[in-house]
Amino acid sequence: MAKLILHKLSKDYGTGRPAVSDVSLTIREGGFLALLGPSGCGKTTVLRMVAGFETPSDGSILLGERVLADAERVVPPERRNMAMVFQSYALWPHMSVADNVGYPLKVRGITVERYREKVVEALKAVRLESYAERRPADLSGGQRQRVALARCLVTSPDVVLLDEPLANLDRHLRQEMEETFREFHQRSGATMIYVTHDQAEAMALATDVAVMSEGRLLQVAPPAEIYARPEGRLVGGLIGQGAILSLPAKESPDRVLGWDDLRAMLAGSPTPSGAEPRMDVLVRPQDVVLGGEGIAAKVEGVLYEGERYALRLAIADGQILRAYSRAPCSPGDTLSITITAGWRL
Amino acid sequence: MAKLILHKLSKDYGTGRPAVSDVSLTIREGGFLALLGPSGCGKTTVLRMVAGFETPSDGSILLGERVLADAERVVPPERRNMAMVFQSYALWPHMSVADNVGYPLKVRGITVERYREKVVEALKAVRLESYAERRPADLSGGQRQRVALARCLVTSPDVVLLDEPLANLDRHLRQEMEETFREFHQRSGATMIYVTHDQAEAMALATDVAVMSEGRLLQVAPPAEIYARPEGRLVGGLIGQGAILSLPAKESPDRVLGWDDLRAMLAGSPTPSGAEPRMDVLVRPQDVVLGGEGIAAKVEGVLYEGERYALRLAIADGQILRAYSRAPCSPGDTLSITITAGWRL
Amino acid sequence: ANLVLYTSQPNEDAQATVDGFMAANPDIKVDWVRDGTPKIMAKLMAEIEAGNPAADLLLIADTVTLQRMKEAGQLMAYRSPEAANYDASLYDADGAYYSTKLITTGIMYNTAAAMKPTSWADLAKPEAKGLVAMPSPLTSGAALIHAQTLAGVPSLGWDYYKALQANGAVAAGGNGAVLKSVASGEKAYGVVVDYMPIREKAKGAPVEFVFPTEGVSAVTEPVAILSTSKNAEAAKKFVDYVLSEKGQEGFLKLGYIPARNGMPVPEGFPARDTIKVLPIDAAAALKATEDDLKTFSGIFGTN
Amino acid sequence: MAYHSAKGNSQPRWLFPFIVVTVACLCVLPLLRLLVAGFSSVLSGRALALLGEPAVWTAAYNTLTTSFLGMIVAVAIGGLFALALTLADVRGKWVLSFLFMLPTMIPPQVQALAWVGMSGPSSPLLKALGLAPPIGSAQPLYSIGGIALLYGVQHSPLVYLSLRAGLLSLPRDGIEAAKLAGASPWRVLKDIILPLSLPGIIAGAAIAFVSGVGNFGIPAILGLPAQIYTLPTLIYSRLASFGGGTFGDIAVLSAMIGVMAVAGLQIQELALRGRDYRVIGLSGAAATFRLGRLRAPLELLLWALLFVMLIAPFVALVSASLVPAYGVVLSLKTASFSAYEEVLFRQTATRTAFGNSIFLAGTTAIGLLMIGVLTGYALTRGSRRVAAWLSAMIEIPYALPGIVISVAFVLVFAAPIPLLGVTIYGTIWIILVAYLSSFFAVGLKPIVSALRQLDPALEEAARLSGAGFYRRLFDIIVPLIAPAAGAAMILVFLISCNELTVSALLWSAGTQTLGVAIYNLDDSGSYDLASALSVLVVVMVVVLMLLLELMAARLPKGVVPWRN
Ligand SMILES: Nc1ncnc2c1ncn2[C@@H]1O[C@H](COP(=O)(O)OP(=O)(O)OP(=O)(O)O)[C@@H](O)[C@H]1O
Ligand SMILES: Nc1ncnc2c1ncn2[C@@H]1O[C@H](COP(=O)(O)OP(=O)(O)OP(=O)(O)O)[C@@H](O)[C@H]1O
Ligand SMILES: [Mg+2]
Ligand SMILES: [Mg+2]
Repeated sequence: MAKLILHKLSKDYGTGRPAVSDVSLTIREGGFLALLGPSGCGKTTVLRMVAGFETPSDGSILLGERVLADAERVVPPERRNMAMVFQSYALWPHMSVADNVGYPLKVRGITVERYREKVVEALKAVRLESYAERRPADLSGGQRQRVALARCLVTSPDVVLLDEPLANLDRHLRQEMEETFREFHQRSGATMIYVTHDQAEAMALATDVAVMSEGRLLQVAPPAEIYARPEGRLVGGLIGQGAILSLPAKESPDRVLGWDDLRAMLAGSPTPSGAEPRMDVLVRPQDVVLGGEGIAAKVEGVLYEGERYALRLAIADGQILRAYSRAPCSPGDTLSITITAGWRL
Repeated sequence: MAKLILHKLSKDYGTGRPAVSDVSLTIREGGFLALLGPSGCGKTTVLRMVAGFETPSDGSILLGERVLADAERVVPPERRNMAMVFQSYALWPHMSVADNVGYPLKVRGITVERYREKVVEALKAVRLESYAERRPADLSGGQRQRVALARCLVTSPDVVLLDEPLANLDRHLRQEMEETFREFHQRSGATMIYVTHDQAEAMALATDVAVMSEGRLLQVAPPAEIYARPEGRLVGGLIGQGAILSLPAKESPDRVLGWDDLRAMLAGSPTPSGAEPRMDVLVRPQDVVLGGEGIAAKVEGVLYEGERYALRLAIADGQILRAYSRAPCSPGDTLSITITAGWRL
Repeated sequence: ANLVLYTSQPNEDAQATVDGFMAANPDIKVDWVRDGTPKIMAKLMAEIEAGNPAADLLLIADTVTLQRMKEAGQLMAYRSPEAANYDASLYDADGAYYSTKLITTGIMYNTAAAMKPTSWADLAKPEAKGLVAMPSPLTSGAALIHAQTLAGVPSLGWDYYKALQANGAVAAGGNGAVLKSVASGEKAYGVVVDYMPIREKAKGAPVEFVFPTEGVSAVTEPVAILSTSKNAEAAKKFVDYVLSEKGQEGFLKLGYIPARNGMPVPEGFPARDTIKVLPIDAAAALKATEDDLKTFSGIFGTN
Repeated sequence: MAYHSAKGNSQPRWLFPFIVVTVACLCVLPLLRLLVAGFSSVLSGRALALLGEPAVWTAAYNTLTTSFLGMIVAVAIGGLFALALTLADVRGKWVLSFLFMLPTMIPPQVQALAWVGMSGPSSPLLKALGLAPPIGSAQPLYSIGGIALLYGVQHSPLVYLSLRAGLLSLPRDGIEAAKLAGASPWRVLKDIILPLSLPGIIAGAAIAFVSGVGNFGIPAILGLPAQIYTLPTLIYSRLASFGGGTFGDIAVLSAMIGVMAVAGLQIQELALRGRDYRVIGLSGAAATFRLGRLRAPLELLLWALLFVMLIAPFVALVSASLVPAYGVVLSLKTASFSAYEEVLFRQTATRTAFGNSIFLAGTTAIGLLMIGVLTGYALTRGSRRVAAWLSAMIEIPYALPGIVISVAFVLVFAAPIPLLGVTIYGTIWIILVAYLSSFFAVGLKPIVSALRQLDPALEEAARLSGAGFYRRLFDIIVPLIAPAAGAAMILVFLISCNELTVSALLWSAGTQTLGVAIYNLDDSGSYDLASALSVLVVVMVVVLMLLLELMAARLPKGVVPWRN
């Protein structure tokens, strides 16, 4: 195992818009990278290039010293010792669940007992022991996804590519599977790339989080870092449920803003004239405290989330904030809020 | 539009285990039912019976006075005026995105302008205007899901069936789509059944939440009700991120337990002997308050979630609790906790 | 309704015959269907089985088949005035069928072949080992008659066939296949009906035809009216026409030896009286057919 | 108002009865009539005597071995072309697959003769190389192996077409998943591609096998010289000696062929049973393999095969049409176009034959497309047991030699149809009906195998969109199985275009077909004319295929098999 290096990777399907452009990224040996980004931003395409299904239009991919793909040559997927969970599962309809899972082992040619043992183990890990003889067509969506998962983890690949592997699973299974990934990762030391739409998942699992948008890489950082210090509106908007306020620009070495700063800035801009320079400030809902003496905000929308209510609040100049409340409130109410922290993007 | 009634619905695929058994459920006119349950519990099967793809092994389905399916006869799907987002999307590979979306309109035979207008509108709603001429094979996973969504909402169906329609979308799009559903629901008054694994989604959208497990219906109630008053371990474990404690039974008319009750019960059972009667108490993480004088708990696991840390805590007798902490802490730390509320299951 | 003729004559010949007849009888229209004897018979038999035969007239290769039909009562007896000009052995005494021409079976050889055969016996010589092709009686009516004829010649008989078999001769397919096989040089010698190699030679093919010294067998391409014919009168006119001098001249022009007495032979043929035609009795031949086929198959290992 | 059905599927009520009636009329009725005709002799014990003849069993054995070996050759060649042209990055796919359609178009007897010519003492090729065997040498093609080889050559396009449709619906991601699992291209082929396209392979193999069982032209030319009889040639020779028991014999021999066909079908069913080929989710992205260094050798192999299968026989055909007599060496001096002149301008019959054959082939192809789609749908959606029975009934007429089918149809239709009082015997319609019966299986097989691979959710989504049976048939199902439907149509068209033995007994004045015309010319010794007409038929088919190519843009994707 070694570092996985993507160097100025681009892919154009010939549709006018490149699906991936100029992505450079290094995943350290045994790293666990979560790839986040809006639908259609090129995540799957990156995985497909790493796996070897698509030839990069430009750039190269290296695993340690070994060139996997560049302008001249491409190592075919079957020589890359990687494993992948496909977004579409890609199960083989003519094989039983057990055969699907065991196929990568069969190709590697191991003894019959070892084979059986490993397949059973993998099926246990995804709670499908009793479905071994079924055909994929007779499984539910989540069960299919779990078969794909088991197939991916049954061997000892150098690199594991996971394309939304838990999208169809319920919370319990999801947690269990996350646990399985974590264990697998620790045990095998494989480098993992994990595409997900679920930030919580990304934060919980990954050693690094990469955010893409429209084919470009916006930021790569460890989870706590990317949460605390997102770069740019896009990353800021994507990570955490924050709202972005546009406030009068203020020179300050510190990008973390406290209530005092924010209050001053909010007060300074009752009606933005457009001429003065402005800056974007990310405010996370947990940093919006209801009650206390602060500024007034009107409740625009209330969503029940079980644990709490997610509020959409409009402040004086019409900008929107998000906040949580454990007590129900109704649209139209006016609350007094303070903002304990903001982040200059 | 009228009430949708499932009466003692059962389905056995002949695998020994019935996929759905004895589900009775009434969805009021224009209701929005979220169907929750672990993978493989029979959610898709219920939808398929409502749509008319599977004949119930037993029981009947009524829309108002009209019998859709019972032992004798079945109204074929094309006469049911329903729409569905399939878990596998079921897009037609030979048609462009626009044709896929417009097909239900074309079948209904409307004027060309109306048709074009409606298709454009539907594509706009899912942010795919510029993909109208693509083939589904050239789309990303999330884009395909959105095409399926647009196709589902393009007509005015009486009943809309959504099988994990947002599983492959990022948070932003998800929120937008939720908004779209809500609007669509209000505008069309259609009865909707929504299968999801995401509780927050279910709580936010639905007028009623139904929880299934192993083919059986466990509980149906409005979101707040089911969150606050879950029935049984299964529902309790599934709704909210709560932990379930097994505590000495205590006669009490009130199922909501306060800290005083809980402290007494926890103190009363340092080592459960097994003989005494016990009861299950659901404790939600937001009700576990760190600090203050309470009982001791050891941190077993910490997961970073961005906004906060999710802790797994072990109390004196080894039982597990979940809690949130905004400050990081490490496994092995001992904390003092109080439990502000519990729910007797 | 039009007169319907089922025939096994080659296309052009059939067309020419019909054209000649229609020119002589402008008020009668003739539709004709042509196919190999086995197929045309299969068709006719199926029609008869279904109770609605379409044909009025038959003009096919051999008398044996017609003899069988006559015995089954499927042919109409008609005494044609033209019969007087024919040898009595060339028509049925009851008038069920009349021979129209002589098609003899002799020997052809590729001009590249080492030996120039002159008699049937030559084909059993070592020079011809493995080089002889002949049509199978199972496929060709003419070949069946040929086998039955030769078997009846004392100097040849079935022993001759055994000798041929031992000499590596093959019996397969029809006359056309033999022609191709010899013309292409795959085999050197073939047993074949006369007009084929004579015509091909005229077109430049490297083949020769000989009338062996022992004599040749002949089929006579008889014409007959079906008992079910709904156009009996017109059909009779057709029979009269083909037997008439005019009709016979037509065959002559096509390159066949006319059956009628006193007619010349086509170009490329020796004079009629130098061709020794070996005799055969249709009724006897018919009776022996099954046995003969078995004998033949026994020798050549076909079924 | 509400339309109710017991099963929840909305096949129109008439569909199943319609299928049953169609199958009964086209397939069961003629066969029954034949059996009835042969019944007396079957009863009289002649049948037993027949079955006691070792020759019959030898012929049956020969039929089985030649057809089976021929099937293997056809699957090997057709499979190679299908895989190479649909999955690999071979250059010149268009030309290769276009040309590969044509060997079916060369009449079997012509194909056989050309091969004999190519390898025999008179082979121009071998002569030129100085390798020609001496006159009279044994011809290696006159053997079981030779017959099988030519069956394979003749029938490989059938396999190609039916397999291609299956390969086109392979899910790309499934193949990718296998590659990533570490499987080499060969393993992917063996473990994923072949099993998933099994319905197509088996359908193609079955067509190839059954075509061999019923073939007459090839064993007639290659088998008879070596005394190798197959059931069709045996039947033919029985017909030649038309005795009292002929119908009985034909009925018994036909029954033997029928048993073979049904047994073949059973094996096919068995091979497909208990498996699932429904591709889950979206397919539509085609998989490709990069061949790298193997590409050039593979291309060479494909062209070499094409040369031997098509170009060499075709050249033989052309040269035969240019010389005045068989055996004359072609040179500038001997060459002449008089044969073409004769065929095109002097013989009115051949012009009628062109018209008749195009009409018959076109109508049969379109008719069987419609019947085939409906039947395929009913068969794949209905009960498996009934489906097996119906498929068997549909299969038998194709397996029977054309001459048997035509005898059966004469038996049925020679008399006016009861109740209606019209006679179709003697008109072109009886040939059409016989074609529909005879080629039903060819048209149906690719369609059934494509329907087997279809994800049911795609049709379900259409139903929920409100599309009734016809709507979704035209909008969803037919376009989705377009490659198979196109293959079926083209197969049927090609086969019926140069069909000979069915029409041989059914034609009458004015309704001769091209096959009949060629045969008659050939049979009466006009090889030059026969060859010229065969060349013209091939040219006509090429022209029709080019016309199809012009329309391709307006047809559903994949219908035209040489387009990618
Ligand atoms: N065609 C079938 N044949 C046999 N069993 C089936 C078939 N389809 C589904 N099942 C089984 O029925 C049960 C219920 O399946 P269903 O698809 O309804 O689950 P689900 O609740 O939708 O699950 P998921 O959330 O994973 O999609 C599962 O155990 C599944 O394996
Ligand atoms: N085969 C293809 N041909 C043309 N365009 C394609 C093809 N596959 C993907 N694209 C386009 O490339 C872009 C990136 O696609 P990709 O599948 O990588 O997105 P993604 O990030 O995985 O999205 P999602 O989260 O929705 O799965 C999309 O706009 C998509 O439409
Ligand atoms: Mg993706
Ligand atoms: Mg499901």
